[in-house]
Amino acid sequence: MSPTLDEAAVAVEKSASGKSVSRRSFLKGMAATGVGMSVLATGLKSVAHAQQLTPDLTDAKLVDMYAKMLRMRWWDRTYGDILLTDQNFRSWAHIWYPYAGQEAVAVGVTTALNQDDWIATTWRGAGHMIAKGGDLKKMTAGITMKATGLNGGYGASMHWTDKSIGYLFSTGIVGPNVVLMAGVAAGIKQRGTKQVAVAFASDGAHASPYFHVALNEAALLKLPLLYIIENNLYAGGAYYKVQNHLDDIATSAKGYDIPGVVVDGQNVLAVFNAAKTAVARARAGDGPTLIEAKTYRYYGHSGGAGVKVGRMGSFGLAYRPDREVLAWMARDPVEIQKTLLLNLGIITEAKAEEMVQAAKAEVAEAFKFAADSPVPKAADALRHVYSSGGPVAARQFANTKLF
Amino acid sequence: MSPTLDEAAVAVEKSASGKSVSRRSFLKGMAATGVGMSVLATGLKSVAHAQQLTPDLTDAKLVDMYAKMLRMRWWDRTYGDILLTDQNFRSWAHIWYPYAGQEAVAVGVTTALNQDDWIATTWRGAGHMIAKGGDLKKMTAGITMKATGLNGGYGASMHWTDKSIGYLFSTGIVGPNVVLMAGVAAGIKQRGTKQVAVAFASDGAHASPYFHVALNEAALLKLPLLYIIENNLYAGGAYYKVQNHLDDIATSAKGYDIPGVVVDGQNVLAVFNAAKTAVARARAGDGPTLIEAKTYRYYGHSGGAGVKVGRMGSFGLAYRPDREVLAWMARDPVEIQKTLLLNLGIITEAKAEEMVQAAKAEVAEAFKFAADSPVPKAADALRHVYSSGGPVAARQFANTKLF
Amino acid sequence: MPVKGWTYAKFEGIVQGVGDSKDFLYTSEGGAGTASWQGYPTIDFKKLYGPNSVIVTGIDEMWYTAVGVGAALIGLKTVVDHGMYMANALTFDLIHQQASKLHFMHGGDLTVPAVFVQSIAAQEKGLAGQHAEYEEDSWYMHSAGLKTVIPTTPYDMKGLMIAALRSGDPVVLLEYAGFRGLSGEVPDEAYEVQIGKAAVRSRGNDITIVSSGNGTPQMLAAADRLKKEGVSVEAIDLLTLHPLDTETLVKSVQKTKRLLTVDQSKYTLAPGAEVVARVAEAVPGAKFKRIAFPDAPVAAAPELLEYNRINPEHVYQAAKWLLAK
Amino acid sequence: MPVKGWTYAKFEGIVQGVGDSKDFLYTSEGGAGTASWQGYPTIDFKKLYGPNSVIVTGIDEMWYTAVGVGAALIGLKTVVDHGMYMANALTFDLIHQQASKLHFMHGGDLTVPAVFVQSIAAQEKGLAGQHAEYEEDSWYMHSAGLKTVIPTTPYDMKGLMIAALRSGDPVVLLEYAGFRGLSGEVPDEAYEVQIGKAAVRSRGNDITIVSSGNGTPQMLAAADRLKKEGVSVEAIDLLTLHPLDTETLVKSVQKTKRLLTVDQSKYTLAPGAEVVARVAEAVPGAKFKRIAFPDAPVAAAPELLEYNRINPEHVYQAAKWLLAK
Ligand SMILES: Cc1ncc(C[n+]2csc(CCOP(=O)(O)OP(=O)(O)O)c2C)c(N)n1
Ligand SMILES: Cc1ncc(C[n+]2csc(CCOP(=O)(O)OP(=O)(O)O)c2C)c(N)n1
Ligand SMILES: [Mg+2]
Ligand SMILES: [Mg+2]
Repeated sequence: MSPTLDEAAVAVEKSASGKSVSRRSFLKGMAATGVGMSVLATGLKSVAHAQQLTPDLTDAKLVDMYAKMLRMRWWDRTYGDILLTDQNFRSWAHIWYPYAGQEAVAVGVTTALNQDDWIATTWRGAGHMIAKGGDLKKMTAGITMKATGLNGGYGASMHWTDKSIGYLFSTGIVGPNVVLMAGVAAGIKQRGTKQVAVAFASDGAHASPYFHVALNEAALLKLPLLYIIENNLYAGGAYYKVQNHLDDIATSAKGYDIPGVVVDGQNVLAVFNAAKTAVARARAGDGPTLIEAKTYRYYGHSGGAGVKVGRMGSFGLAYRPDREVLAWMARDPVEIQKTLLLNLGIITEAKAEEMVQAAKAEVAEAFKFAADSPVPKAADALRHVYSSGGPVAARQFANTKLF
Repeated sequence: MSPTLDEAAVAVEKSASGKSVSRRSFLKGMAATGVGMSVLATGLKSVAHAQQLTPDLTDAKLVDMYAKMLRMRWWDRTYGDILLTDQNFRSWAHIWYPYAGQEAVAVGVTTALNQDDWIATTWRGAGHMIAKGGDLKKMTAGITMKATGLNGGYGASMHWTDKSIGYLFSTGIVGPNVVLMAGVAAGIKQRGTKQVAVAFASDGAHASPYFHVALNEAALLKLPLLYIIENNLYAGGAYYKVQNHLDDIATSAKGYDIPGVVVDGQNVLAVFNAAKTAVARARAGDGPTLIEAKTYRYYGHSGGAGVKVGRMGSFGLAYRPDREVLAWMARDPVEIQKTLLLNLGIITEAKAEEMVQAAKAEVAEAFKFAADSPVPKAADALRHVYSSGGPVAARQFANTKLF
Repeated sequence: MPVKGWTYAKFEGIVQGVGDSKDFLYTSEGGAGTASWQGYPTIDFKKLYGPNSVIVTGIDEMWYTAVGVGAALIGLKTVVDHGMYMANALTFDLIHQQASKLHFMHGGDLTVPAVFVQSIAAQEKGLAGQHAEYEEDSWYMHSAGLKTVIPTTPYDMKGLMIAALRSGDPVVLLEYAGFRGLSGEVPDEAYEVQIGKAAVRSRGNDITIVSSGNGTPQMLAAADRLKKEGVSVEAIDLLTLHPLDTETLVKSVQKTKRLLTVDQSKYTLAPGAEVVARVAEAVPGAKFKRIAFPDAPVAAAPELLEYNRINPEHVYQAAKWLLAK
Repeated sequence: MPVKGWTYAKFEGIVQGVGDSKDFLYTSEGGAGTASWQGYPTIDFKKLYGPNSVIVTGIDEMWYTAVGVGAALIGLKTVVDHGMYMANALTFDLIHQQASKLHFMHGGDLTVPAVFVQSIAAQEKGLAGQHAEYEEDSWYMHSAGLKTVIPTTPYDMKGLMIAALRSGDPVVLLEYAGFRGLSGEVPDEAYEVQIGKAAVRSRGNDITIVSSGNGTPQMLAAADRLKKEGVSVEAIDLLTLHPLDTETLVKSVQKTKRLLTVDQSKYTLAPGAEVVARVAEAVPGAKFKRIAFPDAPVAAAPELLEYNRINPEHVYQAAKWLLAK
């Protein structure tokens, strides 16, 4: 039996004769041994880990990635608990698209990006907002349709923009975000900045006509585009194979002669490395990459059914077995990252627990901010039709002027 | 130097000791020798021919294929001559989309079909009409917008239907015919007939969103669909690589995990064989095939510019060199088929000439029929909006009743 | 008369409209081709028409629509029931640029016996613009070659579906998603609700109010209130948007001399514009008022949404205003 | 004033509307981003804005439109000039369901400074329905969040283009393909033709005639004939379909008491319906007449095509008819 990551770490530290080693030299040592180490409880092989950890991920960065994953996780769990317990909660299950279970994808990809790289996502876009550094308060006020929130009540949970962090938009429509981001990539190319454009979507988007248009043209024009398919196995209640002739959606990249990469979506470092390669390719002007991250959503499509206060995930859904949910939870992306940090000695259990509490507190504060915020003014429904901001004419009343 | 097809034929006939051999035994003998025979003037290898000629192509069939190609060829040439010479000709260059140069594709594919298999094509659909056995008179009256013609003047040259021969429709829009034919294939599947649905298009259709929708869904549902891309190198005045990242459009089939076949579009037998395989696959319920036939159109996109009376093809077009046209004409599909028939001893030069004259005469008669036919009645512009046929209300006149 | 739910009525209409043939294809993004109603047998298209009669393959509205058109071209009756209003615009090219024009352009040699059930969003809170917009009525009202109908009761849903399937023409059947929970009286036997005929929901002499789709319940609620106040209201539910029933509209306003149109659709070129324009030409001296959703997208927050959306109070006030003129 | 061609006026409008910035992207299916006119320098976007400012990649209207929307989202001014009217419906989803709603749904955090030059077919003989239809005016007139303009002279083309590019909003500029050969007076300097303002092409007191796009030349020819006969005609060219200039229309009919609308678009819900409806509400007792292309697709044969298409004779006869009422 090959040594576990823990044992290997001890061995390397020992070989450094009592002197405290940095993570880097530890890893080099570990990689040098070339041992096929045993699978961690998390399902990761430590050799793979060692190869995946790259010099540009500092300890602080690895901790930050974990902190973001915790924020995502607890934002979802808190929303669920409030939804079930607070009669006056100004939001609904039908506009809550939980991301729990997929955190490694958003964090892995965005870690490979600069702040000014543009991303776009879908209804399931809260995770990406946090990953890109978004404001929990504005998000929460957004999903509760408060005047202080993202979009000020006009668009609730599916239409978020924070340009200051490169979160260009989320959308509620399956398909078009990738072609709009290919358009963004064309704009980037025209400007000559070395930004990249990243579209996040899921397995349901493959059948969309925009899938073809975006990848075909991005390949032809060598646009700086990443298309991240978070294959969470379901589109609504439909298993992905109902709409996919392909086992791996990434195979479709062959039809465009571009790289199509399948990656473990529970492992944030695997995702990061795939994204890093794709980003480098994009910045070099070599064109788009399709990345399919195999992952899972713990909750339902939107979060209502099968949720219990204090318990993560949705159970008892007709279209998927509970044991499937549990199997994926056994490879939980947040736990995997935590274990890594512990095993590498970057944080302690106590610190980890402290981070969980901090995330919870931050989330709680955001929900409080949202609850305390004012609702929009009714008559503002006539505003923001045009960029001048002024209202258009009312037409619902008898006594309004015709011009 | 290996023997020519002629020499081989003589050799085989001799070995049959003076007894007149059928073409079939001749071919078997030739195949048995396994000689890599010399390239014919036409560019065909005779061994390849021998393999391609299958038992279901009788001599009569091979002659019939040639006859169809002649009809297509002379229909185009005649239209061009009349267009340039007859001031009163009731048609225009902008609705004439010549097929000359591509004849082998339509004939090769349709020869692999039954009469009740459905085809659909594009603006360049006169060739397919003849290949499927359409009526030259109705076609010609159609393109001249006569009441006796296909669509009776309502749709001129781009909207033909003859259900009796399985020509379901031609269209003027780039892209959608394949997805409609995938829908036809779904209808066939529901009916349980063993028909196939065939869409003809060209290189310009690859970028269409419908390309993806059709192939993705047809692959998933294993629909009896053939998509024939007649890659004639140009979409309008744009070389196909302007819009295609791929050298071979057939490569895109890989993205759907279906067969993508590149075939010599000047060789009717090569096309036939590719289609035959695809048809067998479709009828067996194994799904769609994408066939890319490399071919060329001798005329311009629509036939006006660069045409001279009595001369085939358009020359002096800005976007393509004349020598390219001539190079393709040196591998003319009609000539290739004629040479085959001569070399196989199926017809003589005299018979070939007789067939040319017959085709010309038939075409001339069709143009005469069209010229002699009446134009549609103006007020019928209000009819055929609905299948009941009756007129909708006039709205262009002041004094019509409101109801 | 037996009471049935909206969707069961739709399915009954499909089965009776298709008739004895198995030449039928149903595509849907939402369902599985089945509908149930208490006391009635479950309608299961796969059982009735075979396993290949139902296509439900994923999120691909173009595809469902293409099947509806393509299979209809070879003579199958088809129903496209994708239900995904947020993708209606994506299907517009196939319905409008293909289905509506083929019969004419081919001089009658092609027919498209397809029914496109195009959902209109229920204008639900929390969703906003792309998921909550009420607007498709105008798109399809302007298309020639299509017939466009918009039922407001299970009875009309079934009767219009049967008429649509028997017509042999491409029909857009606009289904306001908010009606899916309705139930109402629906005869068991086959019947047609005539395409091209508006329904006079209440007869009266003082004012004509015209609406359609989800404007209709607002109109009817306001009409009840007005009637209680002694106003004699003629309330007309268009039911067919194209071809429009000019005769019923004109005859009504010839009598009442006052026309109020009510649209949930956005004001500019909402169906009410056509109604007023036709009547104005035919009935000199009549008085007109239109109310509609303003020319703005639909917002998510309840306050914003409800401010713009037409409700019975809006209709009532507009009627009073017009009656006072 | 200098005379210039339609397309050169369009290109001048683009250059002056974009201003000094290189934050510009032009997509086109037809051209190469260049325009020439005698006595003027060739306008070549690639030279002005760099090699990546022009995207012309093939037959992919969705793509051109997507670039126009996407690049605008990060602040580039974009012009989508695909020119392929037969594919307008294919771009409807991106223009209508995305571009028109994003600013609102995102509470103002996104803007879409994009101009979509949507061609309207020239109703040419030999082509029929899919290639010859005149209908897009109504689609975009019903969209909120868009501004929809329809120039009829090179002067208006340039001035509306500049106004559109400066507005910061998504603008659909409907370009009747039959106008591409026009030339006319076009100042060299930058100027705006105000969006939301109709042009009164001739002032008069007896009758108001309103048209737009390729209805306008038919209207103007008939107006000339009527004027020669002593009729005092007020002829209004809408120029902007959304937001519609109600004031100009109403004030005119308050004066003339007679309104004739002229549409090349198909009758039901053609722009004239909205014009009549707004005026009917505001001007009691006025008389109305609408003529339009009937509710039928466009046919290929000249006899059929010309029977239905609005020409000056139709307008003249309808005006006489209305004047006699
Ligand atoms: C074009 C379109 N069709 C249908 C819908 C309705 N819809 C919203 S989300 C969804 C499922 C999407 O599944 P997937 O793409 O796998 O994303 P996931 O929810 O798994 O993140 C559907 C069908 C839509 N929003 N847009
Ligand atoms: C959707 C659409 N866009 C543009 C056009 C205009 N158009 C007609 S034919 C053509 C070129 C088509 O080239 P290709 O597909 O290669 O066919 P070919 O003419 O070579 O047979 C174009 C651009 C159209 N008819 N439909
Ligand atoms: Mg999914
Ligand atoms: Mg081509």
